[in-house]
Amino acid sequence: MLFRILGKDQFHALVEIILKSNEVIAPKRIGAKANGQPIHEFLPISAFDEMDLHYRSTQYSAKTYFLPYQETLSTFRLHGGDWEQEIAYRSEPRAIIGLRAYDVNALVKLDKVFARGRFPSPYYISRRKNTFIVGIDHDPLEDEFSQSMGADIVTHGFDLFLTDLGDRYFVAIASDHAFSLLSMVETAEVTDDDTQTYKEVRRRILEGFKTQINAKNLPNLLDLEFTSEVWKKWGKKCLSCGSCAMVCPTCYCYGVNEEVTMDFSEAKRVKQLYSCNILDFAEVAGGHNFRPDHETRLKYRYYHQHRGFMEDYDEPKCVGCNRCGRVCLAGINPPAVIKDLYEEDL
Amino acid sequence: MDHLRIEKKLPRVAVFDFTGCEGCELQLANKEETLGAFLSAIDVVHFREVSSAEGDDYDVALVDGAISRPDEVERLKAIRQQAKVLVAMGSCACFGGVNRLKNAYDLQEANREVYGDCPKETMPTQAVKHFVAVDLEVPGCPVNKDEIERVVQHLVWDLPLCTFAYPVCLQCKQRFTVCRFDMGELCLGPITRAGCNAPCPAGGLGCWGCRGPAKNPNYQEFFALVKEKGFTERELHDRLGFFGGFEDLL
Amino acid sequence: MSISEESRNRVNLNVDVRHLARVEGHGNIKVRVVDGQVVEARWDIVETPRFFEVMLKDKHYTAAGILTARICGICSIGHCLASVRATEDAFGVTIPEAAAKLRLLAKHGETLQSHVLHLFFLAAPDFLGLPSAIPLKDVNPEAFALAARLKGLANRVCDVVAGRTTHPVSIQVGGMAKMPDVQTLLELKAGLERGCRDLDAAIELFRTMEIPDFVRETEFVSLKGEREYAFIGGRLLSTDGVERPEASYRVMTNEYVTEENTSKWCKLSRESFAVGALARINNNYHRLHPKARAAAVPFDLAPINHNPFMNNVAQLVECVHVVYDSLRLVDELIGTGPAPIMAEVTPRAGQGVGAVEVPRGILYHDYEYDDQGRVVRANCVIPTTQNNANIHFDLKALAEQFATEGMTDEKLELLCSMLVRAYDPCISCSVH
Amino acid sequence: MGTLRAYDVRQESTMIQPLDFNDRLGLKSVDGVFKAEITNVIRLTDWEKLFHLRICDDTERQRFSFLPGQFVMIEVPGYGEVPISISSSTSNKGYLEVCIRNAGTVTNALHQAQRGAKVGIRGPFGTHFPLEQMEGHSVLLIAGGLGLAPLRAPIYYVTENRAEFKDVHILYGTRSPDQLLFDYQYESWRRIDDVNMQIIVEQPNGSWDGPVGLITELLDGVEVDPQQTFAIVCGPPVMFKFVCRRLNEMGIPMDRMFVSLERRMQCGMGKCCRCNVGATYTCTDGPVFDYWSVMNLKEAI
Ligand SMILES: Cc1cc2nc3c(=O)[nH]c(=O)nc-3n(C[C@H](O)[C@H](O)[C@H](O)COP(=O)(O)OP(=O)(O)OC[C@H]3O[C@@H](n4cnc5c(N)ncnc54)[C@H](O)[C@@H]3O)c2cc1C
Ligand code: SF4
Ligand code: SF4
Ligand code: SF4
Repeated sequence: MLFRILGKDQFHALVEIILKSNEVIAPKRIGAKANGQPIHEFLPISAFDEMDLHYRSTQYSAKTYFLPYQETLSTFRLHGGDWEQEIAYRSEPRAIIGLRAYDVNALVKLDKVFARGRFPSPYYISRRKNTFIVGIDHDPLEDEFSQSMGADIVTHGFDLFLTDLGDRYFVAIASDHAFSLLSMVETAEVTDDDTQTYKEVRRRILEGFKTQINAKNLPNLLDLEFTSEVWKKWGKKCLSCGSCAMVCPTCYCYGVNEEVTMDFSEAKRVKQLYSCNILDFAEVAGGHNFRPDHETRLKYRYYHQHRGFMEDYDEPKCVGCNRCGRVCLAGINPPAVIKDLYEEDL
Repeated sequence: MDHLRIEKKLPRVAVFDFTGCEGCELQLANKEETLGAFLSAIDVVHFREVSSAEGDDYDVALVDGAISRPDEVERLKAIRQQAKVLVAMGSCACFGGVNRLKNAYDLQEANREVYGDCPKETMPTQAVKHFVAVDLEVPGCPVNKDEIERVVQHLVWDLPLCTFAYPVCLQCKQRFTVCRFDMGELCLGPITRAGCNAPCPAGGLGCWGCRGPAKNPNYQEFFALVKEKGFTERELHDRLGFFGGFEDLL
Repeated sequence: MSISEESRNRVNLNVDVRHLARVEGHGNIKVRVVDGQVVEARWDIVETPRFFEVMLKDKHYTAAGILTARICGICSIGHCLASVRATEDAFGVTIPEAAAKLRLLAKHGETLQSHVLHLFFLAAPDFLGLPSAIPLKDVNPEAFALAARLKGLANRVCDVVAGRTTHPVSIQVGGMAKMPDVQTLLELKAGLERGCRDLDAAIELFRTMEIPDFVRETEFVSLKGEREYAFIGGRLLSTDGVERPEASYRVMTNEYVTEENTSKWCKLSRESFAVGALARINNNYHRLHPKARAAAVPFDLAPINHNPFMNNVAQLVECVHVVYDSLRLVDELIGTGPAPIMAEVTPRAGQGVGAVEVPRGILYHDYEYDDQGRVVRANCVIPTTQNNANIHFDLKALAEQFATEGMTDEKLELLCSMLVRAYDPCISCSVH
Repeated sequence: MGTLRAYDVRQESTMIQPLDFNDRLGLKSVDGVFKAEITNVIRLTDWEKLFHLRICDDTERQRFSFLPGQFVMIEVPGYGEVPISISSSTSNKGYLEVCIRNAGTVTNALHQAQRGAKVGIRGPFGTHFPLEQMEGHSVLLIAGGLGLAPLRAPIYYVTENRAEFKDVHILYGTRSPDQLLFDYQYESWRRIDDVNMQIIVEQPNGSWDGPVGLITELLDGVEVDPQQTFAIVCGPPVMFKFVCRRLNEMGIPMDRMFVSLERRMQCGMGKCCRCNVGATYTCTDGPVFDYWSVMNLKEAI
């Protein structure tokens, strides 16, 4: 990895360059909650100033730019007694600026599912390869537990990664694309002084994590506690609304529906992101439901996050952003659920 | 469905309105992009609001509005006799809708208040299913035209009809809406059946539950969290009672 | 006895329409001509009564607009606007300027969608000799597409501004809950520009329609346009010279109950008066957008016009007005940038009135609140209620004029139906 | 120009092959379907029909191959896509057979479809029954109800390679005689292929004179050397649970019994997670599992 120092004015210039002919997605303030907290989301920006890199968190993750909630997988043109299938992938370039380490890591995890393996998804790959990613370091949030999930440090999956050193950024360059882009603005070599400051900032960040969960033995624990009362306790609260999976940067399960135009000229296969907490997630024809109750479905979400994915990829699927914990009206959040599992006797 | 060699049918559809605002019928004339195709896919034999043609040989009856006068009961029963499939369209037909709110008041007094010495015939407002068997319920105030299209396709060609096994929250999230609870407002989204595509929260109004209960809703937790967030019994009660879908809870 | 009188004496006609089609709600027409004499000519509303004024009692102010929108599916935005305006009046709330613009824009959207629906789908079939507009898609696909496009545009305006076309969600006490973003407004603008061109085509299309030659002098009531063509709030005006503030709406309406009707009747200076597009134009012709006034010329529509069938033309002219005025509003909203759209609302005991020009005429909501912000008493006066008596007396005059030799039951039925439809009555609304 | 170059996936068009699931390289249009014509529809019972499908395109047809136990996603444009086991012989390259129960929307549409109708197929997907591994052994092929449909592919394999197997038993049970599938084939399996074919029903009707009871009862009459026997069990979960338990008692090791699991599936590619049980995707890690794995799968049955 190459490192450079980028002045803040030069960063501004860089963003303007990208903006000139690409769609740019960045954290944008869209209002405030009733309690005064600002609300930020990853949204298209048209000017540098619309971006607010000092955002706390976004309710929605940036996964939507890779796995949209609704996506047409293919179109069938129906005519006479026959049909033709059409498949299209998105290919317009796009840049996302301001992703946090855990969000970049979330993409790395999605890559494993959608860009590798036996059936790589061309829909995902076309988006991923056409997206330029600028990550940025941040001071951990109160309730974030990304460190426990090993997602607070990012080594790949981005093009540029910034660390704020006050008046300048320390930049990690991870692609040739990013390298040539950076050559459009002025950058400086990293000096000893810069390295020193960088290390201090990084230390401050690393030591700043307030929420930790014990993830070490989690896969094993989940197996042991399969019938634990903990699932009853939290399952009873779950509204089966699916909000957690919608905001999660790594939840990717989906359903497919077919839609036909009223004149029968066209049928579409539409993919819709779904959630394993939803009632009919595991229902099959004839009405048998493998997971009829809240409790079992909630358990399986945790099971997939912290054990299932582990078996497949040697790492948990969760990156510890706690978006799901924040969005859940019932207050179900991983740190609390996992803590309960450790302390089983309720 | 030519490609399946399945013969295409042109169903005879009739639309009937009872006590209500006719907003649901208006939706039938909406969704302009597909209006022509929609009308070509069916044979409208009776639809008083838009057509003076009157036929009584229909297969599918779309009924909107609630029932609130004895003559309506008679009319409804006749329709049921004729129709192979009777669809209750909209919250009024499905649950009685807002018109049901009058049932909380003394009808004689209400009559006196509005009509003075010339009282009009009326009776407690009820849902369609209260009087005749309903084959399919499409709730919503008003109904969603997309869903009506799906219903017609389902009835005619057996195309899949999504039954929405999730509450409004999911569709709300899929539109990137900020949760109304975060804005300090009450919202019935978590217990209300999805399918409307959550226009209310997106437009800045917590859900009022016009589509009635979601499948297997978690009332207990929902009521607990509403209370915890500082909303009063009365506020919750006002909402649950508004469109009639949650009547069983009250 | 002259020959013509003699032949007239042989005219016997019978019109009995139960549940008139292509109007919103249930109404009956009955006309009987015996030996040339009109012995009966009635317009009766038999819609089931719903008692909204009673239902409103005890409701929280936040629910009033949501509830009253359900009085009518076609003018739900108008009802919601009148409702929040009455509440704001009662609480002494002044809404931010941007919110007022958004509200007017939503109102325009509704006016356009309702008028287009009426003109193309409810009224036009009579002029084309079709039972409904459904065959129009095959007979005249361009006209059908044109209507669908204009209606789509109108719905888009409502969706974007009010959150939904039927039963708005963003119109709330204190202002508006949401401001469309610039991108959306720009798209809307493009749509409106296209709409202007579509309206030119619509005018061409309706030029061919033959308006029955019928005149009955009457009084017309509407909001008074002070600076602009008035839609939301302001003073009340009649062509007979009555002028009152919004709060004195009762003086302008004088509602009374009749034996046969579930809808009430109204009167002012005469036995009946009319509200609606024609009334508005008769009162505020000079405040119309210049393009709208130009559109009125080929139809010879100028104040004061006493032919009720001309209400169709008045609606078309208003379509032109609202589309051009929407363009202005959209431009201004784009120019304003982020601005407050919601005022602070503190409920207090009091009474308030909101008057709004909905597609079919002037609408009043009047609420009395307790200090908790719950409704104590409510009264709503609906345009069709105000038109009922006028329709009734028009029918009589119409029958008298057309009960001549050669007239058949069918022809008279069509004329009577067309007359009633010209008012675009909103029956379920009137029996709220 | 300092802007991002558009990364055009079309540059990789050479990699986006027309669908080819047997070539596991590069970017694939994984949602592309083979268009197939329904060449014949055979009514088996009131609920099940057998469909003969022929892939329309010659090269696609030649490239299509599968292993016994694998399934395809059948796309009915307008209606949806469903996972269906292939019920024909792996050696028949010309067409494939699927036996479909009218269970819901998509399957109902298929039941309405006439000869000449065009559907799409994606696949084949999933694991298969390891028949090569079974060669040289006796095999027990056990099916309950619709389970005979997926079992037909292994039956064809065994009968077509009859010499490679020792004793072959087909045990089949249904609720009632009118639910028996492929009754026209029993005789040929028995007489031509030297298979011990036994049938049992739970609720006999007037004309039934065969054995009555649960499928496990048929096992009482079967003599096998448990160390030299493999078993394939297809049917509803309750059925294979009891059968496998019984086989285990007979001494057949759990990793020599194979079952096929059913879950809701929307992609067939281990993406939609609908069939996910913890870490296991029924579509890619299954549908064929040995019984040991099933026992270890939480919630498998
Ligand atoms: C590996 C596998 C092999 C199968 N082989 C056969 C076969 O050979 N013959 C046969 O008749 N059936 C088979 N099934 C079951 C068949 O897939 C379902 O009956 C079918 O999906 C029902 O779809 P539907 O649209 O008709 O029903 P609906 O109830 O309308 O189903 C709606 C959707 O739910 C999903 N779904 C419902 N039930 C199932 C199910 N049991 N399995 C997977 N998804 C389901 C589908 O995605 C379907 O589109 C198999 C299932 C699996 C998983
Ligand atoms: S855990 Fe919370 S957010 Fe997730 S489905 Fe349950 S209630 Fe909804
Ligand atoms: S904390 Fe929740 S939202 Fe964040 S990655 Fe983990 S499971 Fe997903
Ligand atoms: S959000 Fe709620 S109130 Fe609004 S349409 Fe949907 S179900 Fe009805």
